[in-house]
Amino acid sequence: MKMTDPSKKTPQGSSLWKDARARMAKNRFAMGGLWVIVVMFSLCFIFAWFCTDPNQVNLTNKFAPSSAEHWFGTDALGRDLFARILYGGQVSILVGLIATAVSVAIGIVYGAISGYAGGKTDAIMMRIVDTLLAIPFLVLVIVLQATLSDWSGDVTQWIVGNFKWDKEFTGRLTNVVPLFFALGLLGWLTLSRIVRAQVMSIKEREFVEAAVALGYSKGRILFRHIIPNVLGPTVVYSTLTVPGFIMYEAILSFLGLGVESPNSSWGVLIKEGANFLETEVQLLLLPGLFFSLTLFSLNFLGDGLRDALDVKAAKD
Amino acid sequence: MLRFLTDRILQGALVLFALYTITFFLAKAMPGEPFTSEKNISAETKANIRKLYGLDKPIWEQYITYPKNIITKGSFGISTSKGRPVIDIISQSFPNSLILGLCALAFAIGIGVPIGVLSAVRKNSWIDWACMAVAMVGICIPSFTIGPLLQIYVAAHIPGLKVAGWGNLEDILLPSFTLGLVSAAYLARLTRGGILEVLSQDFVRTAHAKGVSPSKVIIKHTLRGGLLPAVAYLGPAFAALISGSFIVETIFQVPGMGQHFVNAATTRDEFLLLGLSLFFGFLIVVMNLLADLLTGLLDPRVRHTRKTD
Amino acid sequence: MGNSGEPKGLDPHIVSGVLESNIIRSLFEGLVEAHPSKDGVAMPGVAEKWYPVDSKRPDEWIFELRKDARWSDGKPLTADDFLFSFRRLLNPALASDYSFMLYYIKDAEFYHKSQRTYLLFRKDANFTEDWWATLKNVDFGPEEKAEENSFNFIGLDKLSLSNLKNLLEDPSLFKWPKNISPSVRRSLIMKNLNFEKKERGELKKDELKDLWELIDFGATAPDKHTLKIKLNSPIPFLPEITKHYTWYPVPKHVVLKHGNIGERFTKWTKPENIVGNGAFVLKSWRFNDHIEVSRNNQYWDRDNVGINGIRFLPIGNLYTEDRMYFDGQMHVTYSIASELIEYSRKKYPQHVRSELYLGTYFIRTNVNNKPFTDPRVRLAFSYALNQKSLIENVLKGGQKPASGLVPPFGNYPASDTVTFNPKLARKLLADAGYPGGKGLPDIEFLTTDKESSKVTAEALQAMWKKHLGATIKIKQMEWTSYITAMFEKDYDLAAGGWIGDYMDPLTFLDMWMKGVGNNRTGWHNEEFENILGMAAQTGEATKRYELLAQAEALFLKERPILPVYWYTRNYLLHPDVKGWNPLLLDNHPYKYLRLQPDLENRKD
Amino acid sequence: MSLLKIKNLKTYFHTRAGTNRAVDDISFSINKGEIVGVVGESGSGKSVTCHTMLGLLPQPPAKVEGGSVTFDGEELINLPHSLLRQIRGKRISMIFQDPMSCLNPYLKILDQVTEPILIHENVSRNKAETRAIEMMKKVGIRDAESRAHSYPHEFSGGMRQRVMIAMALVTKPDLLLADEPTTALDVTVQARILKILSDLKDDLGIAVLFVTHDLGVVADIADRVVVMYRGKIVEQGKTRDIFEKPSHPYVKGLLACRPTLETQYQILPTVEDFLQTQVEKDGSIMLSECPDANKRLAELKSETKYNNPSGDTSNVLLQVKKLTVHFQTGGNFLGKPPKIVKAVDGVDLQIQSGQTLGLVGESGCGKTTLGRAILKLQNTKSGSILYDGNELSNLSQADMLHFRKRMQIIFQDPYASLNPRQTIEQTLVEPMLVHRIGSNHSERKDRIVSLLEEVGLGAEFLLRYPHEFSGGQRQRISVARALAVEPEFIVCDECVSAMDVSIQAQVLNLLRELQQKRNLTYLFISHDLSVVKFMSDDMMVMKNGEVMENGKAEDVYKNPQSEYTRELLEAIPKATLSD
Repeated sequence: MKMTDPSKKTPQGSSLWKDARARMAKNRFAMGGLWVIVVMFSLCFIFAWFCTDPNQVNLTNKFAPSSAEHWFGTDALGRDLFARILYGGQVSILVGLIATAVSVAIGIVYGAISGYAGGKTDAIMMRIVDTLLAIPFLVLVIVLQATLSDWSGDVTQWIVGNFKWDKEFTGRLTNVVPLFFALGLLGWLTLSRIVRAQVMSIKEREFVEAAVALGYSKGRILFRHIIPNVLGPTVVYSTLTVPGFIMYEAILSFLGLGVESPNSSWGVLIKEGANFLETEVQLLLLPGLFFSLTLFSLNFLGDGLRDALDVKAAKD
Repeated sequence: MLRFLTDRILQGALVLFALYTITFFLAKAMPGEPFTSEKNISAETKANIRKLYGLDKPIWEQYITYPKNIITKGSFGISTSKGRPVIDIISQSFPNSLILGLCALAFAIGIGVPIGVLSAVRKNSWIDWACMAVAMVGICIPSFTIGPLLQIYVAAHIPGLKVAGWGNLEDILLPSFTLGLVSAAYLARLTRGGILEVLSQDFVRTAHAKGVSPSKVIIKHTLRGGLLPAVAYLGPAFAALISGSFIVETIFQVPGMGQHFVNAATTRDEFLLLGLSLFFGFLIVVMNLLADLLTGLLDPRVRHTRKTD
Repeated sequence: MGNSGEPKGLDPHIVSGVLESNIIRSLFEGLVEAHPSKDGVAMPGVAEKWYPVDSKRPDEWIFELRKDARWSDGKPLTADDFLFSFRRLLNPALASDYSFMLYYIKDAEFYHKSQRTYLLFRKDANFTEDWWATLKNVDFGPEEKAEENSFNFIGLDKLSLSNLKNLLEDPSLFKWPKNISPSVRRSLIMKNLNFEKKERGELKKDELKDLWELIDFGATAPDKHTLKIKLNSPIPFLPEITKHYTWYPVPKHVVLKHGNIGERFTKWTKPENIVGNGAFVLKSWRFNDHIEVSRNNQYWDRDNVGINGIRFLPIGNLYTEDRMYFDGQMHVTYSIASELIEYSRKKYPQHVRSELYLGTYFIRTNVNNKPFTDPRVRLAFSYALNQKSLIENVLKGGQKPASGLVPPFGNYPASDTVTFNPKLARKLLADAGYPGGKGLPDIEFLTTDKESSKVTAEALQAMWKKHLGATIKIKQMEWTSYITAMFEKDYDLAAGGWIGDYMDPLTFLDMWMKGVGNNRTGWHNEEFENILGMAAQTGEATKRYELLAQAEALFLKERPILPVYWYTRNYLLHPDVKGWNPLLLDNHPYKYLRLQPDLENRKD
Repeated sequence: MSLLKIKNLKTYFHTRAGTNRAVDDISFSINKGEIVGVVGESGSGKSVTCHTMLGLLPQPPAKVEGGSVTFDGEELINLPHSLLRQIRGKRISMIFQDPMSCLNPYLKILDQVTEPILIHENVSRNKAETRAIEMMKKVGIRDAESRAHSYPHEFSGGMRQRVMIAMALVTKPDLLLADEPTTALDVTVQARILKILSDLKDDLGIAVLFVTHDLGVVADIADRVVVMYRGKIVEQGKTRDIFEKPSHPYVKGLLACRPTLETQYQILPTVEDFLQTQVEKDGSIMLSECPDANKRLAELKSETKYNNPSGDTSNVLLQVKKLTVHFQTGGNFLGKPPKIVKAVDGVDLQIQSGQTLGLVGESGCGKTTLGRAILKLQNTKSGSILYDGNELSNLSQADMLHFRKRMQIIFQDPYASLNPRQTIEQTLVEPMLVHRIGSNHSERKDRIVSLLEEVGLGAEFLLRYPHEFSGGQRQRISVARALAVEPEFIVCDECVSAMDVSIQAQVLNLLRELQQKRNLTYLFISHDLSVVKFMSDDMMVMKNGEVMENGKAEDVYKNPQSEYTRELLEAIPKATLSD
């Protein structure tokens, strides 16, 4: 007895992701954000290679106004600001995204486990978070700096030695690794709390019990059934953490973790630019513009993604 | 209640101890020592001064001594960089940070919550967009940029408003604003989310059916539930606020506690460091506890009891 | 008045920083005082008159103290207070950073380092000269290098009675210098042992007498108002040294009221207790907020004190400080942020001060690390520095290109060997085997975490790349890590600098001798040290300067450090403030300051 | 003259999926002091009608395309909200289906009941409160004074609904819109609520618009009935007429497909047996009567009771002895001392394979807990669960995994019990993967397709997500999921309770059919006696965790032993008035 439920008409062959894409496409802000980000990426990672050396010091031509060869003018050492912003973008975008990814990964898993296990486990895990929250971050960084900076040097040597990579590039890479380490350690704490709260409510839902009844393993239930359902809010929160990471990177760089001068990053540019407020505002404004533009777009994209993934919202 | 409290207090104690242990060994792991200086200090002097601070003892002994002194003498040691008891430093700087933090919190709530509510009520309108954009700005602009901007473009032009300094009431204005901005932004977002969640629930429709005016629906029926996520966030956030911020304090010349975290670290002032992080840890534990209690007050439903049928 | 940070304390014997000294100078007064406008000229302080006993060989000085010198609590200030202060500063238990400032006084060093063994032996008649000679260079003090808690680590001089007994049983517990025979070794132990037994064997730890009785201290007080100071060697510039706050007197009666002489953490410097002899007294102290001093009515020269008080603000953030100044919140800033110098020059021309300062910014080279083992490389790197361009384009503070190590002052013949000469630089580098920088390893340039030092480093980096083709990796570190790294010689190049403690070339030269804590380059040189030794023994000023200049020349020929520029102090000074004149040591005596009457109500 | 008059009302929803004519040109009216029942399945537009009157619909997507609603001579459509608010809660009140979610969990009961008075009349708070409490007493809330100060979650479902009613009536409105007020309640509670409503109608003289999907309910109280189907009114008239000689095939269907205690059918007739629908190009629908409806009905009736392998207790599949489950509830972290609830208290039961044990009881009686306990989804305190000779009660979750394959459960709410982020294919493949059924993907896929067809769905649904299905379809999917592991024993936990009668009939039939085909054994849990009777061979009545009565289903109905069972039977609304 084939059943045709006339009261509902079901859209043919649609799928979550298809819907999501469709809804995204309808969301003006999200699409706008997407485009800005695409542009940013292509600027920083492609266009950058074609513009002048960002570290070319020219002391006689410092604070030059924008001109044909220096679009954004030059900085305190007469280096091309535009080039520096683009190259800085490489670092900052990577830092922002990777650090976020790392902390999100840890945060979700940790928070999910804590929330799902509940009871004692939960209490212990959350108290651990409290503890980590209270650890003086700077101290951690100094220790890391002391221990990891030599390490990164060795690694660079090793890679260059064995794989014949470009020394410059490798150096930049290995320098940033301890940074991610530090940021990752820091970033996931608050997130895990949020995820935990989400999971707490999700795990009461019947489909979780159904999964138990079907004899699924705890891991499977956690990763296949619970976590996918908490992604939405998590996405939004994590977009909020990106700026924090990028700014931390700046502070860490000054402590010797992260980008090695003369190379730069948005955070560093902004931090340095802030000192020229009275005199050369553009040194703050221009990098600041790129920075916040990217984050805005990222944020709207995040929101869009959340709404797009939200099945309930999709219902009508 | 009692049982719950005792549990949490016990856990808190454990947290603090773990925190102490980690911080202690981290501090030891830092390169250099409290008396490292560019001045030319003789080995004798160093040896003597180490003895003075009990740093000549073997590590494990130091590890035991510190908490012992806290419990027995109530002493957190003497700061090697400031040459005065750690207790003094905290007790003299914390009140300032507390005031600053409270004002910052006031700003955060006063700005964040209304914005959040507004954009939730006007979801997907341009108002919503604008509010969230503002929030985003708050999150994007780091305090070491906001601070100077305020100094140059606000303080310098308004007579009676000092660029920096601490003492008169109006001096609190700028720093607390700077400090509160980020939290305000987060609050705005969280509130928005929370309110939207509640607005989608049936009892809101009931309220409308009763003929409750929209504004009243928000204030009386949705706000309470909508604030829950914000409250959860405020716990640790508040602890962070009142424990001071290095950047804000140095920019606005506030004699707060935040700068000591940094100075203690850079001068290898382990006693101050331990004292501070223990204190901060204590704050976090308490705040989380308060946040949980507050949640309980806001949400009368028992946290979760399995429905029998 | 901006003062950069919160002082560690106000005890002249414990603090060691510039910002503390700024406050202490207002609360205390030394034997002689700085002249408001002339460097190297002493004005009467607590002492009315001072003169060497023998002007040919100025190794003994008389200071005649004024009768009307009082402490701020009204008690008279006598020579005894000075003797007490000296003894306190030198007391090992006090562990003062700056005790070495008194080492010029006879026997001061032995006491401070409590070199028991030496003191026990030096009077010993049946101790023949040659033993004497061998022993003299042996340090029985604690060796940091030695393993934890070994006898060497504690130091023979510091061994307790019980330790000594054990040592007597088994002399091998202490690693003895080669050239000491078992018999000498035994007598060394015995003497120490007996001393411990006799002098303080049965006493309890806290009442242990220190070695004061053993020494005959250079400073004495023939009468209440005369101070006689015998030095180890002739020092024509002793008055200059006594300007330093370590030589200031502390009120014996107050200090002892709050604890005994060797106690570091006593309450005598607490605002409610502190008593000084300076032109001002402490009025209020809000932690990390401000310290305020006001007129001292007990001060002998009270009628000539021009201002009612000073408020010291611990402003760490340069930009904040400058903005506060522009906002009219203060009269004097501690300094100007380099980004703001030009701006200030434009907007507040008559406020900006850039004055030469007795200090040198230089770059240490680690002479144990390739490539800086080779003097030619060091010279090459030095010649490649375009000091002028750096100063004009980056620092903008009117600093002077350092043509030598010692900044020019007085009639000391400043060196002019350090110059910018890229050609020569390249040649030298080529000679050293690195033509055009080929073969140079990556060089690590250590610097601090300040923005300013970052910019400078980047500029230098660029210069070396341009002129020598060297790849420099800048390594920023937070202060203590940076110092530690230098101590452990974990660097190739390291930014550094030195501010003179007193008006004499020696303060820039003696730190490069072997084993001196501040050397940190691993460089040392017999000849250099001999010359300094000779200089130390000559009383005659010009002759002495020649020797020092000779030493400097030698040093620069080797060039273990690359002098970059001579410091200037850039700060903002309100025109209302009168009587504030450039001083190389920046130790402005506050009592000569005046304020326009119509601005009297505004405090510094 | 009629109090409320609805003429040609049209309310459409404009969504991405297209325009949904929720209410399509309907007209009816209510007179003072009259109870009108509006009957229809979910999606028939009955609730939308109510919401439209009070302007409670979210606009967009909803839009009133035409028609008028005049209340006491005043046009409500497009009435400015400020004015509308004066009517809402004052002259027209409304109560909703789910008292759980419709009361504000953050506010005290008293505040919520008092609120309408304070809004609409300027009386002192005290006055308002006393009136509120009076009204609460009226609707049968015992010691209202004290309970008024507690929060909704401290009330049972029935009590909540009473609070809702009190809240609605406290302002003495002229018209009460009751939107499925009893659907979520137990029969006995429902009976009481209905009583209260009809009483109140009499002494307050209010008119009631009673919206429900259950004909049976209105039979008792409504003066007139309006039957809606897909946004249209298919039939309206005096209640008696409707029940005795329904003219429209849909109504006939509705009456027929609802299992009653008297039902003889082995397979329930469905609406489709009576009603043909074809959707025209323009989206409008043609309804027409099946020519051979009566014939079909006859053959269903005549169908002989299929042979259950009953009687021989030799192959007892499940044997439960002295099973006890305790809960700690109310363990409030703000210090309320937790109290022990004996959810299941020493229950014995046994089921032969291939048979169905019906488990009846009201909410809170522990039937669901019992079901969960048997599947070890719930930790038991004591007692033994003997499944096919294996003792389960002391098994760890890990050991239990083997039995998970053989024992399955179908939950009440198919939407909640399906993972919204998984396609139907994923949902169905996963259990097979876990239990290593099917060697490769294609094989599993084939199985799924056949499964779907078995439960009456097509392969084209594989790539869709739960939210794209209707309630009935979802329940079929969860049935399919349960079957995916090829179990022999299934616990059906209220699995049709949330459904419209027509769909309920289909699902019940499906379950039966499957039982025969696969020789399944059911533990069929429900609060609806008639459904249980239809489904089960043996049945068992629970109350407060204890067994009141059990035996052959027929016997239990014929002559119930326990007082409680009798009470339950009483409470069941008669589907027909005649007998």
